[in-house]
Amino acid sequence: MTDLYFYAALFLLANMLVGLARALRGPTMPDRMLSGELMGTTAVAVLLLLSVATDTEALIDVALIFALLSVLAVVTFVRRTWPEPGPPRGRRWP
Amino acid sequence: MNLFIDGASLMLLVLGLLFFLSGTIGLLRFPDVFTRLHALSKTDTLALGFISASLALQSGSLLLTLKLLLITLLVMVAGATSSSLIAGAAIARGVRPWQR
Amino acid sequence: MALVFDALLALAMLWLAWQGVHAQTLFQAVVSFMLFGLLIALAWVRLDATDIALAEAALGSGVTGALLFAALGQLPPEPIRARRRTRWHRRLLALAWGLVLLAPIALLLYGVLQLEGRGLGAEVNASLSQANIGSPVTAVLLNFRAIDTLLELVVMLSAVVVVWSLGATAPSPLPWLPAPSLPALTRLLFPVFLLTAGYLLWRGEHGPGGAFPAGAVLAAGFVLAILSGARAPAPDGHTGWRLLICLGPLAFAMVAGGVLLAGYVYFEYPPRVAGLLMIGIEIAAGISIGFMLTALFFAAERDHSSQV
Amino acid sequence: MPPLTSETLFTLTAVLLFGIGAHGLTQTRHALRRLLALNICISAIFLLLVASGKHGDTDPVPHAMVLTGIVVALSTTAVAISLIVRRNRHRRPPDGGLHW
Repeated sequence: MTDLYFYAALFLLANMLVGLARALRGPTMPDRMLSGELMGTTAVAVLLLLSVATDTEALIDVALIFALLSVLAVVTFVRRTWPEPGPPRGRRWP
Repeated sequence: MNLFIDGASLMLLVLGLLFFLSGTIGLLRFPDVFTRLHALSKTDTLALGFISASLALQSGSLLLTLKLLLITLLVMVAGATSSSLIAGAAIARGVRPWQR
Repeated sequence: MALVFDALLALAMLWLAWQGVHAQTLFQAVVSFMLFGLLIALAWVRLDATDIALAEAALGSGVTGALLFAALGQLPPEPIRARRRTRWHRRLLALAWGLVLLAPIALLLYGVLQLEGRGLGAEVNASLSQANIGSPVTAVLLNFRAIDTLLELVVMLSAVVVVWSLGATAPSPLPWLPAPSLPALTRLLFPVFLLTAGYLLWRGEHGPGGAFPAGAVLAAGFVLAILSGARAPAPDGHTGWRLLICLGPLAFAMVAGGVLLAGYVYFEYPPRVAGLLMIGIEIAAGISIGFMLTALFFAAERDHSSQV
Repeated sequence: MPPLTSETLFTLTAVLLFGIGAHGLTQTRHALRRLLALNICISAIFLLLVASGKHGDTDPVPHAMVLTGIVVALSTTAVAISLIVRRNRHRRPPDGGLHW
């Protein structure tokens, strides 16, 4: 069973690296952020699987930190890197 | 009974992996940021839920199960909010949604 | 099997590092660098260094990434001149230099791989009982090499002082809050951040954890709260902030001086209270690291209490 | 020749990473890129320290050193970022210019 978890982690790592192509291609900034989101969630899953595969409970704490701090990146991006110019005035999205 | 739990756990694990795969395919193949968001955030959250459910079935310790539950809930809440933030920011900065 | 995983990880790290330097735009470079930090945390996990993985996830990838993102919002677009392609003879020269430098590096690498050291693990484990603490890494940080950790706190404190003395550059942007979901998220998550920081402090005694990851999680909570509209006094020049920021180094130095007055050697904890003293230092350090990191994040902004 | 294990692999990776960082440090112009390159160099050194020093059971001393190093690197990065921001402040176009 533990071998199986390791294979699953390997599959997820490969999956995550394929998803990196979106960070490379873009084209807009939120697209690249999305790729980061994918990697964050997948890293949490990889850590959970590795924690069971290698029987190290502390890895769950690392996963917890990843899950918590992934919000920080997105919020900083939205509020500081790519902030809106102001409240939308009369612009109605179709 | 044990066999049943093992089988369920295995099934959940495979489901989780498949959902992760479909999220990545959506991220790569969909035409604009909003559709990609839609593909990615839902499937990945669900996939993580499946995987931690699969692990929780095998864990046998209450603390571990609670931690897995906490992480899943965190990712769920954080994923949903950050998707809506990214989409809102994209609209406010004038990214046009894809139209056929 | 494990080797396939590691090789894939290593290749991805190399590629992201390259992207982190040479990507087309600054934003791409910063995103790649953050993802590089994420992968290197996985590499620490593969090397059985869970402590470092924890610190890397919290500080190296999380807080550094947020600092870089915040800086990007204040930087002008990169001038085209900076991205100009270099001339061919300069490339040739660089290649030659690289080859010249490669020889000693290869030699050193060969030497490193031949090393037959056994490390200090046995010694540390042998004296762990004297330290009255369960985790070997925490014992090294807070007992055997405590002065390093004190100076590390002082380094961070001086970083805060330097950044403050440079003065603010911009008023905090954005009075307008984009989404109602953000304050709701913060109200929901802030207790979780506090709880996790406390848990990591408690874990640090007998496993991976400790003041630095805990402080980073605390800081992430504060930054999230302020970015989503919570009112806080500007860190620069506020007495309460200054006190909280100095708390960790002060407590540490007072313990070190106190044992000196009590007739021990500098930083030699009396065995009966060693565990207690270290927990006290850990808590004080964790709190002040949290406030220091928050101060570093908001240092460039003039005042975010009146706006936001 | 030492056997190809995970430790050897990561030692090799660390050397290559340092090469990438050093190359970036000398071959890029923008200060932020140089800062990122410097940080990659620092990470490479940490990786080398832990990966090459790992023989069998884990050794807490390099781990503690690297933990200290991460914090110092973070502090210097924060100072460098604020210097870079201050140096480029007056070059910012008035419209915000949020399109790198």
